[in-house]
Amino acid sequence: MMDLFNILVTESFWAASLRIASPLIFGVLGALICERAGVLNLGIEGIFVVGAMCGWMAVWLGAGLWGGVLVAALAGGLFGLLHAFLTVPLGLSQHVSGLGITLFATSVSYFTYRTALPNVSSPPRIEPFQPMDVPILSDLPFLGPVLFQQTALTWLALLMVALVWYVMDRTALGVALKAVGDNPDSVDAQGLSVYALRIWAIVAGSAMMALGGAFLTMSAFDAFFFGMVNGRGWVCIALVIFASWRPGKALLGALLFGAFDALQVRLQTEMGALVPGQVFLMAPYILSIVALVIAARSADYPRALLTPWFKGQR
Amino acid sequence: AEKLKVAAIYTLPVEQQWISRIHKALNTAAERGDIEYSFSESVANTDYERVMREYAEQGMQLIVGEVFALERAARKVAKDYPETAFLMGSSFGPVAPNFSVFDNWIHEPSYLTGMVAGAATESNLIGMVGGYAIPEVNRLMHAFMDGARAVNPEVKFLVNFIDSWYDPPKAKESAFAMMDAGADVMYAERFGVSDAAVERGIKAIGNVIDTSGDYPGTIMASAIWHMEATVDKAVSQVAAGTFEAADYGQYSFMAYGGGSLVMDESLVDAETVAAVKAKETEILDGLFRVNVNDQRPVSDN
Amino acid sequence: MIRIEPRENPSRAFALGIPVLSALIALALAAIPLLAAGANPIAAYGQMLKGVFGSVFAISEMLTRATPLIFTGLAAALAFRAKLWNIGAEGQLYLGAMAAVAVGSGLLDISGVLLVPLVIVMGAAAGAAGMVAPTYLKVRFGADEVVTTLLLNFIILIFLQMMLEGPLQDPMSLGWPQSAPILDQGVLPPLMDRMRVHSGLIIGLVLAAAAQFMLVRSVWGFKLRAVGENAPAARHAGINVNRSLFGVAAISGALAGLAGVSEVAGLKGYLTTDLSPGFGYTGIVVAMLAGLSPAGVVIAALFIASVFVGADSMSRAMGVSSFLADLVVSMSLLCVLIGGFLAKFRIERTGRRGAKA
Amino acid sequence: MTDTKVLKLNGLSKRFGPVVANDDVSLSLNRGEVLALLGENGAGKTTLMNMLFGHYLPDAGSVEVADTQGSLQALQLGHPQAALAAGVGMVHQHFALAENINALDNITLGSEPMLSLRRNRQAARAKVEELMARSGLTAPLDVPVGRLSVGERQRVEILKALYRDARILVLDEPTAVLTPQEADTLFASIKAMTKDGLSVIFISHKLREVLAFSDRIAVLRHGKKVGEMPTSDADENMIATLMVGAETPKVTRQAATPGTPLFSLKNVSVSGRSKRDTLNDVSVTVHANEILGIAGVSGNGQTGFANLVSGLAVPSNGTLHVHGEQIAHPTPAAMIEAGIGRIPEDRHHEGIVGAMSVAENMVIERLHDPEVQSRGLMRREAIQANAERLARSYDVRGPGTDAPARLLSGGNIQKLILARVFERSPRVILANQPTRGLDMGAAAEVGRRLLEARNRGAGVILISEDLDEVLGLADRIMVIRDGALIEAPNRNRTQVGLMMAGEPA
Ligand SMILES: Nc1ncnc2c1ncn2[C@@H]1O[C@H](COP(=O)(O)OP(=O)(O)OP(=O)(O)O)[C@@H](O)[C@H]1O
Ligand SMILES: Nc1ncnc2c1ncn2[C@@H]1O[C@H](COP(=O)(O)OP(=O)(O)OP(=O)(O)O)[C@@H](O)[C@H]1O
Ligand SMILES: [Mg+2]
Ligand SMILES: [Mg+2]
Repeated sequence: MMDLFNILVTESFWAASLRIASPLIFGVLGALICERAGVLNLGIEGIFVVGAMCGWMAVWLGAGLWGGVLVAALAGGLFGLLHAFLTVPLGLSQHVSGLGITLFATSVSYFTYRTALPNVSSPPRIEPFQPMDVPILSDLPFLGPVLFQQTALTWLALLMVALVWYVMDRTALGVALKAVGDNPDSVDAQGLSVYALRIWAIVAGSAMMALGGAFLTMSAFDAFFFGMVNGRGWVCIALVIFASWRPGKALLGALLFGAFDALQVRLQTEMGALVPGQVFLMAPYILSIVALVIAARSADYPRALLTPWFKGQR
Repeated sequence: AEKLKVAAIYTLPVEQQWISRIHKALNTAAERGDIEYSFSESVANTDYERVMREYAEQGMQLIVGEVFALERAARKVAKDYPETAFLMGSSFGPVAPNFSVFDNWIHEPSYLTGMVAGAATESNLIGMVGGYAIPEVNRLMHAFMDGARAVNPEVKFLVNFIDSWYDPPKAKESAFAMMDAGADVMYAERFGVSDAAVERGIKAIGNVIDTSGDYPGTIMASAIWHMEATVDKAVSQVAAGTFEAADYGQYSFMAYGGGSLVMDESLVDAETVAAVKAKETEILDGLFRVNVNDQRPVSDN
Repeated sequence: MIRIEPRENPSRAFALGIPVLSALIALALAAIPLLAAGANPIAAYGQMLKGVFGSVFAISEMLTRATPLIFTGLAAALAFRAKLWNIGAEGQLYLGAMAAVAVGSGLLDISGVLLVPLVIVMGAAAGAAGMVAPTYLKVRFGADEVVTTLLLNFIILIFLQMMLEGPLQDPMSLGWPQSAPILDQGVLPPLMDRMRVHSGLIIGLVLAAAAQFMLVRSVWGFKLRAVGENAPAARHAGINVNRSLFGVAAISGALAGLAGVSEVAGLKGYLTTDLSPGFGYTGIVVAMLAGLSPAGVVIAALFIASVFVGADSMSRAMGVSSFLADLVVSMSLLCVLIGGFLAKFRIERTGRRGAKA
Repeated sequence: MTDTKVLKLNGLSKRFGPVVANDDVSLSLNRGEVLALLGENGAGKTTLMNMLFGHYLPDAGSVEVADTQGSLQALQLGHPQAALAAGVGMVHQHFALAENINALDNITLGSEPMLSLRRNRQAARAKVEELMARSGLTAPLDVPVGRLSVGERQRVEILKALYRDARILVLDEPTAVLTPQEADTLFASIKAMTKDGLSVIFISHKLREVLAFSDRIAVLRHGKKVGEMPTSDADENMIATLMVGAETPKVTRQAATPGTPLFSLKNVSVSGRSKRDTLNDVSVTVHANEILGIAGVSGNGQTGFANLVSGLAVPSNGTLHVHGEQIAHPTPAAMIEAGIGRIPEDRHHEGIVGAMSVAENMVIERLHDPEVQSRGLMRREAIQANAERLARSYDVRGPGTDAPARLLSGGNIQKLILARVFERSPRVILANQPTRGLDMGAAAEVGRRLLEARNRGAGVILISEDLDEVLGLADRIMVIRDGALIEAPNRNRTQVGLMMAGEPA
């Protein structure tokens, strides 16, 4: 118990939590945007891969770090557009389309990577985002190391939380997005296009998801590996429900998951001899389910989630 | 002479450290003009048997791969294609007439890198991040730990497995956690660990591949696996028509050039360098045998 | 502006022709990655056909690949019919496999007549438990089953690793995380000499037929459909919605568990952590392609298996990256989805302003 | 009244597959006029208005709308945006409100620039408040719409249209869910606004309000316009005849003597999640040969009461007896078993499984009946025969008994449910808003069936917001308010209406 306490008060633990949470923040915000508009995007896992691969490849080809971020977002948006096309005007099953996009995006990324680099035995590396050492702030006790030694992409993630919150809560666009996910007819009757709103929401959300992937290859690491997304996208799908589709809670959920994960590593190292290591690996997932069970009753779903809408039909 | 047709079947992408060594040896042979090389990577175990049969049907003369998860099935296939030579990473023995086995027996250089690490640690705490706790990994970790304890009886270890072959960000986080707990030398079994070491400015020990070029000033020593000895031996035997079922494991030993130690002598103190070299000679001369222990290693506390 | 109108009387040939056509279009699209990798597409298609139908071996391999997909496809199809979104077939598959090796690999040394059914029943029961638990969380707490079943996949996989390093580990495995093999008398017998296709396929086909019959003809199927299509109305009409949900959850989980049994007792013999290359997830795709019809699941599973086995074999013959196989499968899936849509609806272009007279 | 035209529909036609919903319909509207659009269920009223508003694209025809100067301009079809810009506002038959955002946001939705980062909420609020003051239609602006009552939602819908400066307001069955008083207030407000030049088309099945509030009447039948006249020239009979092409028989209730108690509640409370499904200490007895009418403003506990009788809600205290036997654990199955037939309020969501066939929906409440199943298998021939028979005797019309039930029109769905319920000769019948949204013919049919059941000895509980319906059918009237049931002292329309609104009788 003393150990646990010691871990929880260290700065490096919280810095690690935020670092681990960063890609999840992008992912859960992306999922949030799509689902607020009424469309489940199970393509997220594949879109993470695309973001990781394209962002990294762009930097490797000389596009520069921010160029890579942009390329990742565009690539994610492109796959989002495909999902949007299948699920919005065509109204196909969102589950299947999403899983199809995941398979498609993953295999396109892998195939492209291998075709471009047929004979590497160790993946080429790029110069990734470095922790930003903000002169005075970084030296603040506690907060300094936790917040001010993160990379620019972590800051972008936090900025995105604020931005998504602002758009959802304070702008006409946000209101329309929420409305289209609750009752598309309400939007249609006010002369707005249900299709356009949903399509753009999915594109934007997918671009956001791709940034989560890009974080992995451009900030958390400096090269692309097969399989490195490792289920992070799926975790976001769980977190968005935990977050009741609210950006602030999404941040909280991602941080909690990050903290569980950071804790898990530390506990496994310390107590690995007493308990099988897997117990700790499971912990973040089990705790997510527990959190969901606690939060479930209060979660109010976007009512139109999973339901396609066609103009002029009832 | 006619080029030998060789196929390899990997269950993971060729970037995976272990596989990359086989891939490299085969590519070298292909470049030399000895063989015509094709491969399938990321083959699911479910599909592995089919791929073996397909290659055998295509008339491949030598098939290389790893059959740890399908030892029996693979031997069945070999029996069905007696004309084809099989050289497979395996925990079990060879089967006559055509099924040979190998494994990455680089516990010897691992022991030596352990000596380097044991001498280098000031906190007497060494961190080790692994993928899965499989014998191939456990064995090297134990050899490393034995080496470190041999030079530093005080040393303790933190051990962590991330249950993934490919999650460098996760491996990196594990490494950070160990450094937070006081580890000042890292055993880098996975990609990601050395990166964490670089960021915190501490030293690391490499495994299987030589990454010192990627992390100059960080990697003190690495235990390197060379598949060339194994592959070349098998290729020449198939070409000569003398291929037999045999355990090629020994070709990964240092004595055959299958395992070696690389050391960045600028990072290691002279006394240790000397001790390590002496031990290396002992091993090469057959005077010292490194213990083999396949159990899952755990942290000391 | 476009409008989407249901087709009034799609002809049978049309309804069958469109999916076939879309599969062909998907294959045509596969030329893009082939050309990018510098391979000749025409030769590739030949190799692909050969890889699936070129020999008895090829066909038997395709059937082997299709077998688990029939089980997981049925698992998804039945649950989805009740609008119970079971995304956890992957985890349930492993639960079934774990139970199968737990009882089948030496715990009980009994004759095959008893052992085979026991392995099957235990595997099914374990899979069922894996779906009943999240269903309970849904019914009792309102916890969304998409999320819980998805997360359970991770948990079960980690649990599996733990079991294979612990109680289920084969003492003879030299430390490898794998189970002891199923006893010889517990193995599902192969269907053909020297081929891998095994009697799990027969079980799958029988269950598909049974599921189809039950869904269409039985009171159970009636209730299931009613609950899925409109749960409030079903409840109002006196149908015990929760009981129906638990029932279908158990059956769905059991089917996924049987996929694990079939793989481990029919094919591999023992259990490792990579028994399934995502059969659980592919099962969802199979089920949806089949329009959630059990009979259709069989066809869709054969289709997906053919495309994969064909493309995989082709990638080897053409010397292009083996990731091509998944790429071709995913493209076929997307094209067939769109094709299925076009078979049911037509898209009309309408004038941007005003109406046509 | 001026005679300047503000709207002309010219020869609009629309087909849905084989159904001709509108066939060459022309219509015009004058400034400041209230036009009532009448017709049976499915006559094409909503479709016509949806074409005007741009939801549907006509197959043929055109629309002209007067601009602010008063000259008629062709309207771009198929674009609600264009209709809104031209000053056409529409209040839909089914609410088109997003429940997760508040009324103010619902009202301003689509009127602000989408990509702007700032919103002028003060100005919007001021304008809405001014509109509320002027029209007398008020609603809370800051709570999510999901928490508003139906009446409030209806007013939000109208405010939405007015906010867009609608000069032409289309109201599709705006009073279907309102109490008579609410309806009267609504029409009074609308009438007042026509003085300022607002022109109105409204659709209704309630002839009383049509005759009271409209200036002119247009009647559709099978998609064609079959008549048009000033309201002053019309009377109920004549309109009804125009609508159905024949005279509809009137339903008349003859007095009957109540028999033995069939259903009783003693001090029953139900704790629900909202006011709608909460009951406080309710005691009531329904006898054989009796129709008990429960009047009340929607949201006062009707849902709780209906859930209780349907077996969906469990009483937190009190006892429930059916035919003298106590039912300790009410479930829908137990209630069906006890002989209670239920006609649910929401026929689409609780009454039928739309994706299943008409025949299947007809047996869904008796799956254990050996006539329907044997040894766990459905008896298809018997089910089919049953469906044919019921469809004939209850006049369920539609694409056939094999077709999915969702394809039936609302009226026919209701007939399907009636068939299913009455077929079992239930001892007690719960009819919750049984004629909501039905045309006169269909509504009369429901009334006739309920009376018939009562005459054969059943006890009927009729829950309705339509006071006229309650007055016309019920032998005894109670009013539900705040989850409590109060006996009405007499059958005076005004007095019962006041009781519903919460004023002392
Ligand atoms: N979206 C649609 N798809 C198919 N058919 C439709 C659609 N909308 C309307 N219809 C058809 O058009 C006919 C007219 O329907 P409409 O809703 O206009 O009737 P209505 O006069 O408004 O009836 P009610 O009084 O019940 O509201 C219906 O009988 C129906 O067959
Ligand atoms: N999604 C649909 N697809 C095809 N036809 C439909 C669809 N929805 C409705 N219809 C057709 O519309 C007709 C009328 O539908 P609608 O629901 O408007 O009936 P209604 O008489 O207006 O009932 P309500 O009282 O609910 O308004 C039905 O005959 C039905 O065939
Ligand atoms: Mg209608
Ligand atoms: Mg209507």
